Amino acid sequence: MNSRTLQEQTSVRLLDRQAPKLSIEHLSKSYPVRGDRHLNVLQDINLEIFPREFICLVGASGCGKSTLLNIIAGLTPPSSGAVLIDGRSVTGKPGSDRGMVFQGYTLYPWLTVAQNIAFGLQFQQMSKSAQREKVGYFLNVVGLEKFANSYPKQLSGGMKQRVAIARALANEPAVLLMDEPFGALDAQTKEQMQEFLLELWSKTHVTVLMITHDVEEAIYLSQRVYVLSCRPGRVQSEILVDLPEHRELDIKLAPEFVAIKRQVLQLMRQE
Amino acid sequence: MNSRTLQEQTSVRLLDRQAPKLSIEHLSKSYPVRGDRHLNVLQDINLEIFPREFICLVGASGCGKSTLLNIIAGLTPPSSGAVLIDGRSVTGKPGSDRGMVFQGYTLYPWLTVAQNIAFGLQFQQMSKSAQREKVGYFLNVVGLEKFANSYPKQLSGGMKQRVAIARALANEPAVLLMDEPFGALDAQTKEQMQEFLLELWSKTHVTVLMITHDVEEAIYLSQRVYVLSCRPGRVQSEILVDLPEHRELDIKLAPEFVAIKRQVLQLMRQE
Amino acid sequence: MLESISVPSPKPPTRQHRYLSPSIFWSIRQGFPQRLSWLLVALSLALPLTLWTIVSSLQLVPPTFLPTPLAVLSAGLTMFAENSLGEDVLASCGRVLAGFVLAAIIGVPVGLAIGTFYSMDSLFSPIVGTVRYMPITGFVPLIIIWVGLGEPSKILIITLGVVLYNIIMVADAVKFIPNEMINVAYTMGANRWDVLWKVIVPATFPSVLDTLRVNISGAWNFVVIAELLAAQNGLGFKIIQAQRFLQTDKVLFCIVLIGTIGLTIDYGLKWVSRRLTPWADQIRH
Amino acid sequence: MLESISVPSPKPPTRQHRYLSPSIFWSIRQGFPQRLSWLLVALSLALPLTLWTIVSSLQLVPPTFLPTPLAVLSAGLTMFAENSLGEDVLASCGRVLAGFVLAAIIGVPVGLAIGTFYSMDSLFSPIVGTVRYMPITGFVPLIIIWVGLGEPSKILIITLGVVLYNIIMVADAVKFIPNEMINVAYTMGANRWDVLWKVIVPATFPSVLDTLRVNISGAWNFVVIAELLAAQNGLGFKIIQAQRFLQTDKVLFCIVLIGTIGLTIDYGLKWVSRRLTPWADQIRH
Amino acid sequence: KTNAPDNSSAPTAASAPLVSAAYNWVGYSGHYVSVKKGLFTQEGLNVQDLFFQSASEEITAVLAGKADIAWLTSGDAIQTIAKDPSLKIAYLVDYSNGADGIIGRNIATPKDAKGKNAARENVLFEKVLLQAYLKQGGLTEADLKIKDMEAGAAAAAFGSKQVDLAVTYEPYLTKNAKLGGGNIIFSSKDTNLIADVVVVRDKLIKTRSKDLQSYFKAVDKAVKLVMASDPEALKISGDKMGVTAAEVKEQLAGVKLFDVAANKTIAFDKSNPKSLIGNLELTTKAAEEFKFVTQPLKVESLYDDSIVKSM
Ligand SMILES: Nc1ncnc2c1ncn2[C@@H]1O[C@H](COP(=O)(O)OP(=O)(O)OP(=O)(O)O)[C@@H](O)[C@H]1O
Ligand SMILES: Nc1ncnc2c1ncn2[C@@H]1O[C@H](COP(=O)(O)OP(=O)(O)OP(=O)(O)O)[C@@H](O)[C@H]1O
Ligand SMILES: O=C([O-])O
Ligand SMILES: [Mg+2]
Ligand SMILES: [Mg+2]
Repeated sequence: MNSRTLQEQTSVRLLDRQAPKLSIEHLSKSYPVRGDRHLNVLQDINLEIFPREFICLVGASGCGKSTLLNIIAGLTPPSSGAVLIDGRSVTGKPGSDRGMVFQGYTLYPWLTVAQNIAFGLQFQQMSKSAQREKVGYFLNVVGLEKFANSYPKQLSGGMKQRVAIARALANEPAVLLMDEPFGALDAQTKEQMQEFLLELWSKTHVTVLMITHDVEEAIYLSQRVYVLSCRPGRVQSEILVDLPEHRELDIKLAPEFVAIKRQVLQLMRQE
Repeated sequence: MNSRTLQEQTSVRLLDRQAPKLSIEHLSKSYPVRGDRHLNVLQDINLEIFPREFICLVGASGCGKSTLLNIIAGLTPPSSGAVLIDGRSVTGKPGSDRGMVFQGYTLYPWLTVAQNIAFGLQFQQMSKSAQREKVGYFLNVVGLEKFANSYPKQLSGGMKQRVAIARALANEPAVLLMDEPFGALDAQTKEQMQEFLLELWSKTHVTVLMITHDVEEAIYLSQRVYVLSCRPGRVQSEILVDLPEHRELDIKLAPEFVAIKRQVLQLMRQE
Repeated sequence: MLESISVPSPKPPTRQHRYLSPSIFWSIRQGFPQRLSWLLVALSLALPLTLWTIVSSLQLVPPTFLPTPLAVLSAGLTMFAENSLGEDVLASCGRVLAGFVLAAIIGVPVGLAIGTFYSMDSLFSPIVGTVRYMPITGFVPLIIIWVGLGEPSKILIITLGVVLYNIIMVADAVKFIPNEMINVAYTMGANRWDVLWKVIVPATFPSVLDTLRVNISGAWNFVVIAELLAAQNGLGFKIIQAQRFLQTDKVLFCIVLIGTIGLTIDYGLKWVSRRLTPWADQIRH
Repeated sequence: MLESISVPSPKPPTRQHRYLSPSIFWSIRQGFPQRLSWLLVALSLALPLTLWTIVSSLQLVPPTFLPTPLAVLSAGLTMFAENSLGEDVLASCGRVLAGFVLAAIIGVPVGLAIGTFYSMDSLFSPIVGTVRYMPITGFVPLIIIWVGLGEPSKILIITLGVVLYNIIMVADAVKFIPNEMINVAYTMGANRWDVLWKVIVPATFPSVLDTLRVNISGAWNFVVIAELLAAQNGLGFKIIQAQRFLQTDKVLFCIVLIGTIGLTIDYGLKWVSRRLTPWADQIRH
Repeated sequence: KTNAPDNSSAPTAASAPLVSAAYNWVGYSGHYVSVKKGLFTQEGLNVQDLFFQSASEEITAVLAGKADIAWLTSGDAIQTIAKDPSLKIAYLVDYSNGADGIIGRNIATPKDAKGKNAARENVLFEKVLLQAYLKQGGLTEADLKIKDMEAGAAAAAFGSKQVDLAVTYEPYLTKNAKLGGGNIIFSSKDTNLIADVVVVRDKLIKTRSKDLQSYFKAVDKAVKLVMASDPEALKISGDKMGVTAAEVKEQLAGVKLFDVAANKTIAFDKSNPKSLIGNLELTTKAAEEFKFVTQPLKVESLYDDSIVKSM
């Protein structure tokens, strides 16, 4: 069985003797609603992500996934609990260590595609030519060389999201947080981006936490999948993806893969 | 072989002796770009959709799918060509016969969820109580009864898109145009929405043209899939989905289904 | 479609990360302690008052030109007690209200029309753009001839002074409505009239409230010009009158009184705006 | 999670559909023929001129108050030829420019600070909100004492008259920046200073240009008050002078001249704004 | 109604009110008191009071036909009549008697003014005053560096030592002379350089002479009360101008008021060196000289003394 309780999981990891890259401790979030009532969006979330792990988070719409990612990024203050990077609390403190790709389009309309991708680079001491090179590389990665000098308003929805992904990647965060980054992509681009992301991840030190509603994508990309339950959002279960680290696209047809997929879908339907 | 040229397809349809609900004739669209050059986004698009058909349109990101849908809806004027509904030209003339669900979120922030869903109803001579009933029904359909009186800013991304879908459906268009409507939904809600859409479609007279990047979704839902090629956007091929009209979710695992899927993916990779 | 992808060699793990250091005072759109806010508000009002007290007490400026706050206050109390300043306040408030309401009733619809329809833009913009620059004082003789010397002429001056700003600012606000919001309405059978009423009007509503808040101070500026016209009372009247006899204390009291009324209106309108648009992003607190 | 779904019985196929009837004149954000636009612009300027000609020619109003356009024009030509009106135009333009540039240099940064930081809002808003309502004429004696009678005092009056509007309108514009734009910057290592310069400044740039366009007309309104102060030339000076001599033709010529200058500024700034923000949604044409 | 019926004053008082305009100047106390004490009503007149803050709005109102009777300086009156010759000066209200003047710093004789910075408003009565002063030293305005500004601003400019000479009036005169470290170097005391008058429509003089007689009868009563420092009259005047009764009394020291009798004996008596005619001749000449009027004016066409003479 691949599904375990958090208790078990933690003990397994302790044996690994590795310190988590990102850990979330007793995190809760509630929003005030009309009257004096509160909407509990997240309740006592605990999770740990280890260096170089690729983790996916799945859960029904509106169960608090984006809220959780925003809190991890330090953009939304939690009602209680803490977010730690390398053991250091970064609760409510955003930084370049946690890069983020947002659910909506968040390109700067006054910058061209190339300038958008270079946005984060200006905060590092990086020469103009190094910036240009990096931007060129990532333009190539997302297949938008021809649109380097276009403004966002001239792009399609999917193209915008590709630029947003390139922008986050170019900034080399320690943890990459992604909120349904491929939601707006066509099947083909999506698969290419998935492959690219896997390749990038396997060659670099980046740790990834990604929200997706595509279970297949979650399994294909990650080592572990967290399933969030709804109202209030809690970590319902955790699935270990026991697949070889190096994966090809056709692994999606493998029986192990399908078995894990069935299991995740079952868990999601349980509640 | 399910793939045919447009020529063949037309002749088959002519045998059906049925007039198309929606037809697009020699449609082209180009945008002016810097200098005197033009970006040809769509070139000589011809397609016909027959009453009660469910058609999906797939294609790479940025190949002009949204542009095509906007032209069909009458919102963007084509550079040349015509859009006909029941043989009548509606080029550049939007109307309630072609309902549309946009790619981005387009809820009215000043209206509650219930009021957003009721938006189109006020333009029909419909009593308040009939409106309330209809809104209640569609709130139920998209699972947002509890949020009837919430404002859009209080909803998650997926929830917003569900409201947008409910709003378009409640308005009972003759042709429903959808631009990646389930792109932001979680797997489970997405499947439920797919099932619901199929059920709704089979029981009503609505004709559907839907853009999706999920090939599985396209096949599951539609009778025909159009594949758009890129730069400029043309109808590259058309795939007839030879599956029973009444479909269950598990059809996605059937060998016929997988065969069609493989075929579509192949066609998309061809270019 | 995508180019073949090759991944760069692993980056050196030396990448220096930058964090946003928490700050209460310099926070942007994050919570701000209500107490600190009140403190700063108090400071902001106390500082100029203190400065005034010092400059006037040390007589760095002759008292004829800058009396002490105390002198101003006592002059004000005398005016209330003996010169029925209350009536002046009411009279000016009435004129400002009437002139401003008229400027809103005319300015908001015309502004919406200009912002919405290109034809109305072509038709009205040149004249609005031209007249806006013309000093109102130049029209006073024509106003006297056509409207006379009663209340209507005073109200008209205030209206004329404000209405063009209302128009141009409301028209600008319409530009910020995303096209999709309008398009959605068309696909649900709305005609242009519906779009105007059901989309453009509610979408610009917060901006219109903002515009009115900005421009009501203009109405108060024009009340002084308006009350040059055969007025028997009003705060502007009192200011000009006191200026004539070098009663700087009275002038300053009336000015401070207008400022106080303004501050009340400002905070009142901000509150009303928050109340009327619960759906808008509440950026603060 | 979703409720069990039951589909309603098929609707009667009688659903009446509504279409958007095409319209050129009433089009919203669709193309508008350039020719029709010029026609409407011409109409908009010709209509008031015709009305003026009729009313003045028929002497419905005594010529002392409303001379004919021809009389005004000839008075204007005389002023140019004999009273060196050209110098007045230059003098006033210089004052307006100086005063307005100063008001922009102060107003835009302060407005951005107020819109961005809640602390600055608490600190500045009360005083800006109060002073904005105060009639500038009340401060004239203090300005004479402190700044004197030269050009600086005139420029100061113009600046004071406009700067508070700049501040409040720029501060309002900052509110419209979506939170996500700011948040993205944080996650890429930007600090608040970076956010201010790399996000808030460029994001508000079009609104700032709009604000300056709206408020430059205010600067022209205040030039009349400014030139009450020991001016020897200027269009405002000429207006006041002509008013004292009851030379309505000269007054009207100066006013129309200011309006024309204004119209030029307006269209010029719109053009500049389109040029400087190619990335913004071009809503028309 | 006390008057006998007269052909020339056909309209009854009740049917056609007289619209009478004034602004805030202590010399016009007679107007304020007549209105407030109901003296006009006692004379059977229906007088509608228009109160302005400055002469320019009042002049506009008169020219626009919104006022029948207007209290103005003689300079303003001349300019107004030049625009509308159907207006006539019918009554002398006051001479400035020290209330207007020139303050100067380090200026002992008029000759010392040469080349100095001077502030004055570009209105006739101030120019006449300055002209009279400079003439003593053989100078004209052209010998000074003139800054054109309103009287209050001119005083402030002198008070803050930005000009060496300023033409202004009370209370600015005394206060700013001290502030600016100078003194009053010239004043209207014992001159007829600055006069205030009542302007009436010609048609009114012809058709409603009886009403006008009643009007000036009321004014006469009020002026006498003011001259006698009647506390109630001083209070009324103070309320109108926003000052105390005591301040009114102080200001009155700077003007010489005229009742009907003085109008008969001094104002319209050409032979009197202090007559209004003398003032009008001086002012008219200045108006032409300074191009305040475009066409030459005949002094005789400016006034109509028939009403006061008939009383
Ligand atoms: N206003 C515009 N000016 C110039 N080019 C434009 C404009 N709008 C769209 N385009 C171009 O048209 C092409 C098609 O855009 P469209 O939005 O239709 O793509 P799409 O197929 O819907 O893509 P996606 O799946 O990513 O949403 C893109 O290449 C885009 O760059
Ligand atoms: N500002 C707010 N005020 C009140 N409730 C809010 C607010 N923002 C979010 N919520 C609520 O929090 C819940 C979680 O929202 P969130 O955006 O995190 O969901 P999600 O899991 O990302 O959904 P999706 O998959 O649809 O994007 C939703 O029920 C939403 O209604
Ligand atoms: O009004 C006068 O100053 O005389
Ligand atoms: Mg989300
Ligand atoms: Mg699209």
